Amino acid sequence: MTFLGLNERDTRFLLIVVALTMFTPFLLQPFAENSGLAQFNAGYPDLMQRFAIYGIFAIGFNILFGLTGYLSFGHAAFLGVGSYSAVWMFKLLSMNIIPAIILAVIVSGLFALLIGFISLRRTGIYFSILTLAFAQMSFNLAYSVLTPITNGETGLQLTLSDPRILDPESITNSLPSTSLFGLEMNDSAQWEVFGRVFTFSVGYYVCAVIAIIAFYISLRIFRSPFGLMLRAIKTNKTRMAYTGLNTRPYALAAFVISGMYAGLAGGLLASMDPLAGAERMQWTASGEVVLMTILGGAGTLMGPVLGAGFIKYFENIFSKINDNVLHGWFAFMPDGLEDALITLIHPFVGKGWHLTLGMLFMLVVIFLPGGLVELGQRIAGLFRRRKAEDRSDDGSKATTPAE
Amino acid sequence: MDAILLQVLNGLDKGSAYALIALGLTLIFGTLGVVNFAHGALFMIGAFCAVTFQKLLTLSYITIDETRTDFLGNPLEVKSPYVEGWFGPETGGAIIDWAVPLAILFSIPVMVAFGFVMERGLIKHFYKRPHADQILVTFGLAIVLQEIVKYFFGANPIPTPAPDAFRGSLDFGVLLGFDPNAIIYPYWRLIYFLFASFIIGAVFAFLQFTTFGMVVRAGMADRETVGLLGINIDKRFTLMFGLAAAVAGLAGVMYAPINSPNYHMGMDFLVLSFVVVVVGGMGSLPGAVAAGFLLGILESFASMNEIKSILPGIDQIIIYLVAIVILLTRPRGLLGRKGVMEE
Amino acid sequence: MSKSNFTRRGVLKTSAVAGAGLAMPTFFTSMANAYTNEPSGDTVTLGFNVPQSGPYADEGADELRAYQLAVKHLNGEGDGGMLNTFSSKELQGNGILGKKVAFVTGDTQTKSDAARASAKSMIEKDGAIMITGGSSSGVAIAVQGLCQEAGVIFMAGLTHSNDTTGKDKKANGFRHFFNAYMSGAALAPVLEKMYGSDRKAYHLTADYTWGWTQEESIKAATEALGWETVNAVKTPLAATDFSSYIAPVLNSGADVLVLNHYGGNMVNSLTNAVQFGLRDKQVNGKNFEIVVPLYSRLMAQGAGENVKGIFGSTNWHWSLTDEGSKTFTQSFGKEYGRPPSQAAQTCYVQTLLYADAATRAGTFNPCGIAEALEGFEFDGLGNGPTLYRADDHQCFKDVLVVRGKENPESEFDLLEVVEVTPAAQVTYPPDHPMFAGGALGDCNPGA
Amino acid sequence: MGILEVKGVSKRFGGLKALDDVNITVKENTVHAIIGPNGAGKSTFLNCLVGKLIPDTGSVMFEGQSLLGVAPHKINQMGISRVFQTPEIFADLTVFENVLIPLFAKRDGSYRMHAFETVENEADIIALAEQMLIDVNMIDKRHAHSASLSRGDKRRLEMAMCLSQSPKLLLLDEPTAGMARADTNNTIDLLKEIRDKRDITMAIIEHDMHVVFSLAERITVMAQGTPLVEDTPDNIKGHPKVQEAYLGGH
Repeated sequence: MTFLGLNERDTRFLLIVVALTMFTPFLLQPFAENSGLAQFNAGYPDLMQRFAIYGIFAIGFNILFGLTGYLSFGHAAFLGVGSYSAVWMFKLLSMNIIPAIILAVIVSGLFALLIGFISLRRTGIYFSILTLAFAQMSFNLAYSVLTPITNGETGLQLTLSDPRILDPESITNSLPSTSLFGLEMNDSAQWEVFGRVFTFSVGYYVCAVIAIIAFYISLRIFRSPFGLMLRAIKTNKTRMAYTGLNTRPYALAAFVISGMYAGLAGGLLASMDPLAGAERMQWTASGEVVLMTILGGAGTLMGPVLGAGFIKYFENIFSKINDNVLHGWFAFMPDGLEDALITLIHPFVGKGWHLTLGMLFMLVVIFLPGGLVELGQRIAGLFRRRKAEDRSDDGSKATTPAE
Repeated sequence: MDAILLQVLNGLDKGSAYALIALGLTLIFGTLGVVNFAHGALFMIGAFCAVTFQKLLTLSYITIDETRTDFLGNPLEVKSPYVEGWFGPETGGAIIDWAVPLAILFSIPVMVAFGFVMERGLIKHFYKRPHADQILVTFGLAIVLQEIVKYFFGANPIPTPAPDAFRGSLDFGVLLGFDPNAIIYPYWRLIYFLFASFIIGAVFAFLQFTTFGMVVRAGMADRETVGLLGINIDKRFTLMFGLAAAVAGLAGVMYAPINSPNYHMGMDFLVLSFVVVVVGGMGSLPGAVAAGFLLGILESFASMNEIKSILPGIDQIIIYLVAIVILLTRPRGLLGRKGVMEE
Repeated sequence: MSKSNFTRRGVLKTSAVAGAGLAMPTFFTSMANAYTNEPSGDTVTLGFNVPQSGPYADEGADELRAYQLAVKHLNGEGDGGMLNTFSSKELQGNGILGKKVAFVTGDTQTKSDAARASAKSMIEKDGAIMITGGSSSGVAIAVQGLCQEAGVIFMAGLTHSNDTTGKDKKANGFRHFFNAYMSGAALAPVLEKMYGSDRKAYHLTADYTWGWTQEESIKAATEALGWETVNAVKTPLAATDFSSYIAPVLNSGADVLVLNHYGGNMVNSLTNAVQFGLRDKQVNGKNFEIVVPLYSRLMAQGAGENVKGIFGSTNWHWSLTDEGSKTFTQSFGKEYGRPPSQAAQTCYVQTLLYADAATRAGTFNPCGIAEALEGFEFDGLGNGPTLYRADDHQCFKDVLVVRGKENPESEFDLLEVVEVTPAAQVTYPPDHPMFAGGALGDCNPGA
Repeated sequence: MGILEVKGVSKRFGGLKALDDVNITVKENTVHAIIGPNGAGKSTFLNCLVGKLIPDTGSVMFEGQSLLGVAPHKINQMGISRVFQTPEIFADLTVFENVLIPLFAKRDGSYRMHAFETVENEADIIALAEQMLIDVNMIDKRHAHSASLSRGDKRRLEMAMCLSQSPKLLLLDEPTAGMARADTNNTIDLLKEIRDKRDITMAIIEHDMHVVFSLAERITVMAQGTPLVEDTPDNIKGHPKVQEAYLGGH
């Protein structure tokens, strides 16, 4: 079975990814609404969209970092530029997300071409610092002197007085919402069954489809001769040069592609929620995508997506667990025990979510050198071994990497 | 002229903070080859050594003053430090006043021990891991340290003033024949500059003139060969890490009176210190120091009104702009060694 | 087409109309609510969105304390706090409209992106019907915009920029906190009295929108007194060391330094300025003075000794002696062992005002609540008689001019109130040029 | 007229004369070895050939084109492949991928970057890569992770990578350095096979006499940065100057 130029294994892999993405509204909503664990449900539109969008961002970053080994510390700049372009399209042209996303990808691609062309004159840490410097300059300027373009601290927002020349009927006394040919991004439907409420959001499915396409392209790049060349750059630049190849155009191509992925993610962020804030370009945001990729497993296909989901989950779910929620959970316990337990857990949740995240970073890197993907592999390996024990005739050794 | 001189002075001071932080970082990053994202946190912990020491000195017992009331209308609880009780208000007060300089003595063993534990417990296992893993683990550590400090000290800055004797500023301008108030400079910042120069000099001398320094420098160049000579290089690298932590910590202690310490001050300096180290050139101690002062002075110049009016926002980006220009004209920064972190 | 912008969980509605654009199978339920997150059970959920990480985390923590206290009082627990002094007597301590008040919390991280994500999760996941909180204007404006789009009410926390109820005002957003213009209007007369009308001012301004509006406001107010503005210099947000901005001040001919900084920026710039010995100097034959137009107790705590004798303005202070303030300070102090900050007071009051408006309107529909709040006059919440102006959703009330206390009695006793500037003196017409350029638009109930 | 002509090349480092008026001509389809004791200037010479160092004076011409200061990938495109002292392979990739890369790189000879278009003759390239591995006797290790290979296998792989591009000139920098005797002999056999089967010119920089005498057709002996003699292996063996250079030099 082959499909879209993929071999059998990759086809299966892609289909699994498609299935996971499509069923995300179910998978992320495992707990019943009235149970205490509902706090851990993540199946609401905004977070699902963020999973998909930051997944795209991380997939794109991985094309550069995972394949060529060039560690960019300024990728958030492209995300920010993409967001700003998209919001400007909403303000000036139309609330349709297609032109906004296209412009976001083009502008961030050009921006990446410029920065990549200069930064790729250096390798290693020198490259990283060059990209960091460009991104920080973008952030600092966007926050201050470029305020007429970026609206600085507040972030670029829609206003009632925007022209929106393609949809004049939208000029009313309330703000229009982003849409795809009339299908509004913040539309959603709910299905209540077994005490669980599943939300199917238009915005999420738009993000999901784009994420799958982005994933497919990344899969093709990984498997292509071009991808092979990129991996060759990572492992040995000297040999690469003595193979007759100039490494820079390859690295630059990878840089621009991953910059466009970032721009796509930025454009999508703005499409789901039409606001572009300068903080999206700060070094902490660039660092976040680096962490996502390493945490999930750099150079693997699925890792960065897992890493992105992991970090966004903690940011959005753990930060909301306050003492009140804790009391709700442990109310059944005797008072003394309840209070002791809450005192113990308190520093790690709510305002302490950073602490938990930091500790998990350390634990993952210490015990799972290959990132979260390695955890998946180990679990899969465990299952396979069991299966192999059950069926002694199954002699095939599982060596499929869980990319 | 006086305005330029003034900014040179400012730059030297800013630069000495940058240089001191970068010096510690380059010992770990440029020479041990560990991308240490927790270095800013070491600086922050140094500053909180001063805070902790100040808190220890001002540990107080409570007396009730019936004549006054607190915000709830209850009798006011008056706190008086034990130190003042033991040594009398005058001596005790002076000891508390000198908390920050005294905290230096307190911080050195704390920071060295901290460095040892960090290296033995964590970093040691990451020498041979990819840089990406080092980034993740040290970043995680930085967050954890920062959150621990936040848990105990809160997010608000905590004032740690310099001793009274060093408050106010020196009128340099008068010494040089300018108008009064043309070039003034706070005493504590002068002390910071002198202190930083002393520490930098001491670290250089230590690495240059002691056998320990020689072995470490040799080990940086070729770890295996030194290991073959039967020298226990691991132990020395641990010491080196302790040294780097102490340098970062001292930079933090002395910085506390300049700006009140808060839990995220490390992150504020982290990016900057990486830029300084890389602009200085990987693996070069003099490079890091030179870059620290250079960037400090240029940053000060960029904040002059005369320059800002021509190039608005230049002070926002000057450091990064200079970094880009230097890295493009000099492939390995100011004084970088070939082959360090270029892969 | 029935639309459900920002849906919520736990809603059991069977009278579903499938969206035509989506062509959904009939077992999907779509919202047939009158407005976003219409409460269906016996509780109503409020969303408290405050900074829990980053530099304003302590301020956020204090806001959260106030919210929790407000919820307690609304639900009839505790001593009832300012419910007893509030001029409107609608609230009975039985929740809001008979529904028990529940709440969710989130972390804004003082980033507009994160704040919006957090608010969205409260609206989409937890079914919050009102969002409140925040500690910076950027966040307030961003979240206010979101609430407008989502169709819920936003009760701003600490936000001081003119823009929040100026060019970025929204029909669903309400601000109790004062603003930069009011700071200027309140401070100027006091500054004139203390320092005379012949002064030369030098501004250092945080280089982002809040800083700019404050600089503009203070400049206008002081220049009207006859002060001259020698220079106004923008400082980068990320700056930690302000020495290179402060060093040239003395030689510029200025005799007053105005620090348009907040939070960590203010703590550092003030500390640096005092370090440089500016306050011991004489310029133009006068003592050199420093002014910090926007004060908060937490900042004063961070700057330590350096705030002594420095003038500024604040929204509220626990040492006020009116009934409302006294009751609130007592109630808060007994609960948490510390006096409330100005941010805490604003957040507490905003929650009460929301609850009261809902009660008076008899509905949770944001448009009903907005109508009830618009033009609402009240008293007994700590700032004297107050008006929620309909034109821009800004509260008009007395503004405090404060000074860093010379001999504090406790770690909380850092500011002393010098003057209570009456509301009339800080009121401006809705079309004042500093607030021009925006429109409230229509109230959005979301459905 | 040789394929590679080095004329009057000198190079100084500070006060040290590394190369002094070097003239060497490598003829087409010969195996030409350059030998000499440590410090004779062999490495400097090689670096001048591949554009890494620019000599102070003199010229280096390959098929009539100057190589001075030309970037490595351009030199490779002209038809010069290089085997390194420590095998430079793509250690993170499999053996088969290692051989694919140079083939993909060269393709029709244009060395263009291909990011998105499919490679037209992909099947041919794969077949060629397999043939290459058969030639160096490594086809059974095609799926192995190349970092895990023995030193000798790494050398074979590197050789296969170089040969797959059918270079006109193969530069070998101490190809047997650091190898066990058995690996050395294997490598010599492989090189002999290449010499006999292919139309290829080889220039070997080598320290090990055993390797040189079993392979080379011409030998240049270098000492103190300058060529002493150039002759056939048989004549070199008994040459007094060579004896002096090797024995007296140490």
